[in-house]
Amino acid sequence: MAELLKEQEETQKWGMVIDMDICSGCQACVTACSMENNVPFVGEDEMAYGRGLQWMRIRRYWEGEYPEVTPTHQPMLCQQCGSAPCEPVCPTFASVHSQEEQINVQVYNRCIGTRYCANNCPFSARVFNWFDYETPAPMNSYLNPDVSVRRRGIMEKCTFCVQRIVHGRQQAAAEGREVEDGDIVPACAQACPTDAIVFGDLSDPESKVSKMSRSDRAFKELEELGTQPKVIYLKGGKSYGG
Amino acid sequence: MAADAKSLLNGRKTAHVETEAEELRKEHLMLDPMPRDEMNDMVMEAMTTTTKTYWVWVIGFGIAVAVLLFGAWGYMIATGMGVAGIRRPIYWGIFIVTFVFWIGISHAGTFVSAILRVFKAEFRRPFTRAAELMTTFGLAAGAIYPLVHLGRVWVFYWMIPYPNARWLWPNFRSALEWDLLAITTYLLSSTIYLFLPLIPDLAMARDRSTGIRHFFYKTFALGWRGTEAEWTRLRKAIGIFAFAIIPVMFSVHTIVSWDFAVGQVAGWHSTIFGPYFIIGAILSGVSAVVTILYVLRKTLKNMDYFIRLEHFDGLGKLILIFSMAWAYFFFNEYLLSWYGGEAAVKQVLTLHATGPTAWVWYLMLICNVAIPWLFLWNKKVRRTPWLMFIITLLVNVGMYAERYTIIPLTLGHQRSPFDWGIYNPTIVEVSIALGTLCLFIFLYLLASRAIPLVPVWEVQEGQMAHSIRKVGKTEVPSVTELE
Amino acid sequence: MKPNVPWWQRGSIRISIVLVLLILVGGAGVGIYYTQAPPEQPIPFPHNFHVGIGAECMYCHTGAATGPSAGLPTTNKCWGCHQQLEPRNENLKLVASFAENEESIPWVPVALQPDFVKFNHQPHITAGVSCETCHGDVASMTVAEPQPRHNMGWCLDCHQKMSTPEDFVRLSDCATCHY
Amino acid sequence: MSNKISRRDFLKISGIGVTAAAVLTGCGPASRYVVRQSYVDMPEYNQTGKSTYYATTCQECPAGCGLIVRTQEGRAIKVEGNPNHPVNQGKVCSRGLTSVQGLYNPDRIGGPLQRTRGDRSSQPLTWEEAVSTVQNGLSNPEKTAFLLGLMPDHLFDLVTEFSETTGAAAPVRYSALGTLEGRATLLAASKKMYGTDQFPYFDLSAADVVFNFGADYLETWLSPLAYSRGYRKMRKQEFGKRGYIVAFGARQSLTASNADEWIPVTPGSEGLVALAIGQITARLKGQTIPALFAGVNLQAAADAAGISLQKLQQLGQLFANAENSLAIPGGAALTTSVGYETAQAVLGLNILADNLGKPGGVFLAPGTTSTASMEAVKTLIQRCLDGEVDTLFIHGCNPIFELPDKLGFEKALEKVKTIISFAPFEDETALVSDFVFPDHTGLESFGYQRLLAGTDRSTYSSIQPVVQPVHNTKSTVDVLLAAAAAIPALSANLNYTDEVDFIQQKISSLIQAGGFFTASEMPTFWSKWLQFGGWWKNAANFGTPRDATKLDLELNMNTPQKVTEGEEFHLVTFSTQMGDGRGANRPWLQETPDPQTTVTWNSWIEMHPATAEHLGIMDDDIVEITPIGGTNTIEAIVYLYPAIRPDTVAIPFGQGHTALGRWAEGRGVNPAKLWSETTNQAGELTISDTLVTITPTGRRRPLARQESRVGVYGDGEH
Repeated sequence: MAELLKEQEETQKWGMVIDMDICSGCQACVTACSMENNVPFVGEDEMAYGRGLQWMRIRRYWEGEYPEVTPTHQPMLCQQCGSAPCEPVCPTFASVHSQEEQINVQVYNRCIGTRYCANNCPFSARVFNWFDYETPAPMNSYLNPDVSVRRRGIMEKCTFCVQRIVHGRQQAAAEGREVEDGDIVPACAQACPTDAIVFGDLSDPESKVSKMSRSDRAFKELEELGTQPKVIYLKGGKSYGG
Repeated sequence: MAADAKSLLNGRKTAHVETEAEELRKEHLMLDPMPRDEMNDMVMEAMTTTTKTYWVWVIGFGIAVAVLLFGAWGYMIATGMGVAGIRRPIYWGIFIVTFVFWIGISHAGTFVSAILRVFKAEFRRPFTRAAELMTTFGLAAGAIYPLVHLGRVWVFYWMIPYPNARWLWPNFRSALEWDLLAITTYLLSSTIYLFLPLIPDLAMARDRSTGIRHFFYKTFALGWRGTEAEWTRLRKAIGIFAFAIIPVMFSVHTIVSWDFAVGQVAGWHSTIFGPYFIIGAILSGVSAVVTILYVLRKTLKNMDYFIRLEHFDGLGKLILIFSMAWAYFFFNEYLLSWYGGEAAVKQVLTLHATGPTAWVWYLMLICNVAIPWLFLWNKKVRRTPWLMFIITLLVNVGMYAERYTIIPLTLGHQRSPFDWGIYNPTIVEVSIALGTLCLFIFLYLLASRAIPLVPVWEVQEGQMAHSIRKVGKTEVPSVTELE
Repeated sequence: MKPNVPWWQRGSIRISIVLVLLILVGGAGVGIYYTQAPPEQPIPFPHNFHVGIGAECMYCHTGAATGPSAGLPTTNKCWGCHQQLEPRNENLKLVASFAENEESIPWVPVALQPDFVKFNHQPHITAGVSCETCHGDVASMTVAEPQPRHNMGWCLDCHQKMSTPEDFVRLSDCATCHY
Repeated sequence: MSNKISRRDFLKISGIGVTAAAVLTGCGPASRYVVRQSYVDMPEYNQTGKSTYYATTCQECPAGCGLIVRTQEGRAIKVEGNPNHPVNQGKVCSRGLTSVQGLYNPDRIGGPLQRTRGDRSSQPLTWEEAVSTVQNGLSNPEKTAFLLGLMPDHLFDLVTEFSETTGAAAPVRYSALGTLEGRATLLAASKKMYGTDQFPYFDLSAADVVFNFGADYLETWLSPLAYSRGYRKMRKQEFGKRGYIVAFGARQSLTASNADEWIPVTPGSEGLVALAIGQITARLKGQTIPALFAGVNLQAAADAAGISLQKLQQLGQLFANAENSLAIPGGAALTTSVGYETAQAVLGLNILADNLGKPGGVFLAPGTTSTASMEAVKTLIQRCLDGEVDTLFIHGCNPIFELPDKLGFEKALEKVKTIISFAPFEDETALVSDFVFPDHTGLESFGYQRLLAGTDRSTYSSIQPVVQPVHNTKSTVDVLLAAAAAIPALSANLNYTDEVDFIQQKISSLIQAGGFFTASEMPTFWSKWLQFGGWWKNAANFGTPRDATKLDLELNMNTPQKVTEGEEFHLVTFSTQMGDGRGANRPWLQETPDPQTTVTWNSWIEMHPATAEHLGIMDDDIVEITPIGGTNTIEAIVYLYPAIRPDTVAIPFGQGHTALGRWAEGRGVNPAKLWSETTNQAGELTISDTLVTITPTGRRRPLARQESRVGVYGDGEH
């Protein structure tokens, strides 16, 4: 067991730290993610039926009773689990672990749409293309050419902006250097007005995420399930500090 | 000849029951032998009599299959899965519910036939064929769903392991992959198991038919002549298959349960799911056998000779036993969750009984437990076919509700309450589900006029072995061990 | 009274079946041929001639060494040389007319990957893969011809042969090409 | 200027570039057959398949954040923040991110139109005809009027120059966003208390205790990204110091929910609370109580606010004992009849806390401002009614949507002979105009934004096109200049060849003004100006406010209006990501959930669950809302919101469009229909004084919310 854990320690790579103490819940990350990743909008009726395709959601719960009531905002996205429940259940390896990046990859063109992975995700982080969603011309002009546009019947989810990871690595290789901390920033972290989202290499003990993940406020969502999430939350709210 | 058989039956009905032997004969098919030719003719007559009403039903169900199943499915393929009511977080809806339901139904056919055959339960003889057909057609109806529920059904073949230029294989760790393999195995073996005992009957039909029927029977009878060597081989083959198919059957439904049990979903992730699903499948399957026997008895000619109250009685007892077993497992599910103490599981199970859709849960318990327990103790109920028909239909409604509780209702209340949802099946989904029911009935309708629904040779074999002997002043039934 | 021949033995039926099969097989064959045939270009550009007089690939397809897309030559790139030449034939006159009207030449790209494959020229050129490895012997083509069997197995095959097992982890990673 | 021409040509060429490959194909085999086009002449800074980045300024709200727009093959792909820009430092909000959906919106107007007022028919015009129409209007300057939005500033500068030259009335600037923020009131109060016309900048980053009276600084207020940065710094101060925020307001906004404490006070009582806190603070500090705070009765203030005296004392202690205390006035607290006094009281608290010009205190954002108050709008309406306006030019503002119905703007327009709208979309105002001469959207145009409430240094943020115009639109500045050029009296004074020339002349003084870059001559300066996304000073040059009043003024602070409990309600209108309503046609803004309620694609009315129970209203019921003393009613869907005073209801602003395209129309309600038209002493609409009654209609419509009602609230339904 210890060996197993050690191995997992060694194999982790990309990670994200979300400081819920300074996350204001403003939803800029949600919009940024959607605009970066060609996430289609689905309209009011589909949103009302729980079919929004946001890869990232801010989970908002209320705490306390009036007048001490206050919401908690928790950005929820694919946790890029080290031992992901979505991966073994996919019959075609469309949901598969990237050995290089140590993230969960969704290979759109291999997906046949069993939706098993989505059932099995305890974070409800996966979304399904129920239809072919239209982006009426000329609005399709802004679609990001680095990200595949998904057609109907395909699962999708947060990729940690893998297109930026690949691009960042190729850029570094072309310049003949290693990828440095801060080279690669996913769209959500880039937009976050309070810099609550930090992305980086967990295998590098000196990286910003590694340092932050060692905070005593750090916790992982549903850690008891043993999925080894790569998204680390820093406990926030009024209980902390002061 | 046909007229004779009929008059014979009518005569039996009106005949005054005088002796104990008469009573035994009336009760037990095995003790009520009939000349071979007459019996053959009765079966042939049942098979070849087609009324106008029959054709109306066939055409009606054919159209229903085309529209409800393939029409709706085609519409869904062209538009997208969104026309079904599934949503985040309930990604599996009544497609999978109905899939599990059909696989369950298909279970009992084999169970009734193979287990009873292995244990030499003599009362099985007249209805093994009907049960086996139910297995095959139930599987055919069920096996459509793994395709129907795919988002991109046009690439379903990626699940099949075949060497390709992409260096890609399917994921053998996935329960869905096991499903694919298990179901195809089961479909193949149950079809063979259906076919083997059919051969002598097909040969019988071949000898009594002309035209296209003759060609059809000739082809499928594989040149059966009824020599002793053929009989020996056939008995051996059936014997092997009857034994072999039982583990296949158990494993298939265990594997279907693994679709859920290997998942991380609270309320699914349970070691009890394997046997729980098997018991549930047998309960629903045996009930379905009774339902079908009732319908056959009502609609098919000469069937009240073959299918008697003793069969309803016997199957009724089985249903009662399995209803109790099911209730035990149901209770166990709660016991385990209580023992395991996982909050999420507890929450899901509580919400089943108290949530906005609690009526499904109560429907399940009433149909699966309350009704069989209240009624099936009573011999009179068990021997009243129309009551049995209603009760068994209700049991299957209850079993459908069970699967509905396990799949969409469990998925709707997982670990993230922010995302909880309620699932509303849409007309397209319901249409496809009804479509497979129509397909099942349609196939059965066709089969009822194409193959002998009663394994004539088995009945005759049984009747040869049974006799009524006079011991002192009483008459007792006796069985000679065959072979 | 018709002779009692089963329907499957009738000549007309048999001939129809054969015909249907022929049409299916032939149609498939023609379809495959058309996907592999080079598309019609606005100017039947003679690659063989240009390579023959010593033009480097990257003179016209400038992006290959620095970016994902090699790019197709702009009108002014052609015209840069050709304005010094007499438009001897129809093709050269076409070039001249495009240049005079300041129109882009609607080249039809031939070596295209599907949308879900993110191919990047730059690392391949850096790794020393020659253009011919993938694009065929351009020196013997007039218009560019599509190369057969450019599928995933082909990519992986080459990645495996050209890399160490450690590098192959990255080079066979789904996320390297699909996102 | 040659520079400019080559730049435009480039944009034209690159626009021809590769047609959208990803667009046509989806994740399927079809992409093999996408036809790509090559360039005629590829610019050397461009390459097929590689992105080019342009710096520009966000035109979605007046905050003026710097953007870097990623373009590829002539298409704007993604909006990112400009890391060097002093306002947002690389960050960007939902509204900015969706500006490409405005650029490529299919409902944009394709070219100049002549239209019939009130219906949707229109005839296309040429730009020559359009310019001559504008020229007719400009040739009679006394009879013209300009109604402009809060951005862009260069257009405002040009029109101001025009009015100064000709003696025409000064342009009126209006935006509902300004009203919701309480801009005019804040400015007037700042002038009164700090003696200057500048926006105060509240330095959250080093504050210990912040008392926020209604400012939604994390959502839309003044410069949300700059304040978000301040909020972050405040939470992450040295030695683990985290700061303590107290938010006052009847409704808990996103900003208030990120505070450490939310004090639900009656709308309109914020000023009294501020005065009371001032009095307690002064007393605790052992000072003589200044006249400003002396008059207030603590018990009366607590009663009016609906909080306990004990709580008030606690808050006073908190404010008094902190090292760096800061008080911020804004939003709903200022849009009441006592808003002006409230703002003075809160700004006075800062004087009392002695934080002016100190870290964690109040500074003055560089640059003077030009926000018009509602009084100017009222004057404009009166001019129209008096027949003094022949030609009304409307740009960047949608008054029919943004102004209260009671003001009668629509009626006044009937007296105007020619209404010319420059809206790029067919909005409500364009529908009642005679001409629409569509301007470029923000990502296609040149310009600058000068007034930035969120910077610490003098900044001119440059706007430049990142793609060539998608439609046959024309910059309004160019139209005006072209029209002016044909009028001899004007052309002599407005001697600019075109928009770029105008901008260059305006910014030429910056070349030697100590910015972080300089240049020897304009072309170089211009290229850097475009490259860096503007010009700003090397170092912070905050102004320090001074105590202009010595806190010796006395305020006549009325107590807030009384409502009959359970029958009448205060109506709070709050701003959302829709901003002043122009965001409603961005599908991703519609689909991005509201942070507090997770509702999408609609508007709602927030109501305390206890109130709803009292009225017999369930979640998702449709209710009719009637203003007291008014006849306009609107219908909205109820959201049971636990964080609002039971005597208050709240409606978001921005939805309820009757025009503006397929995603905006017929969606939600516009609370401006209910607003009262009265103004406070600073000339601000007193929208938060609106009182309403609620009547259930018996109908329901589930809101498209992301949350699960069962999961979050334990309701019986989802």
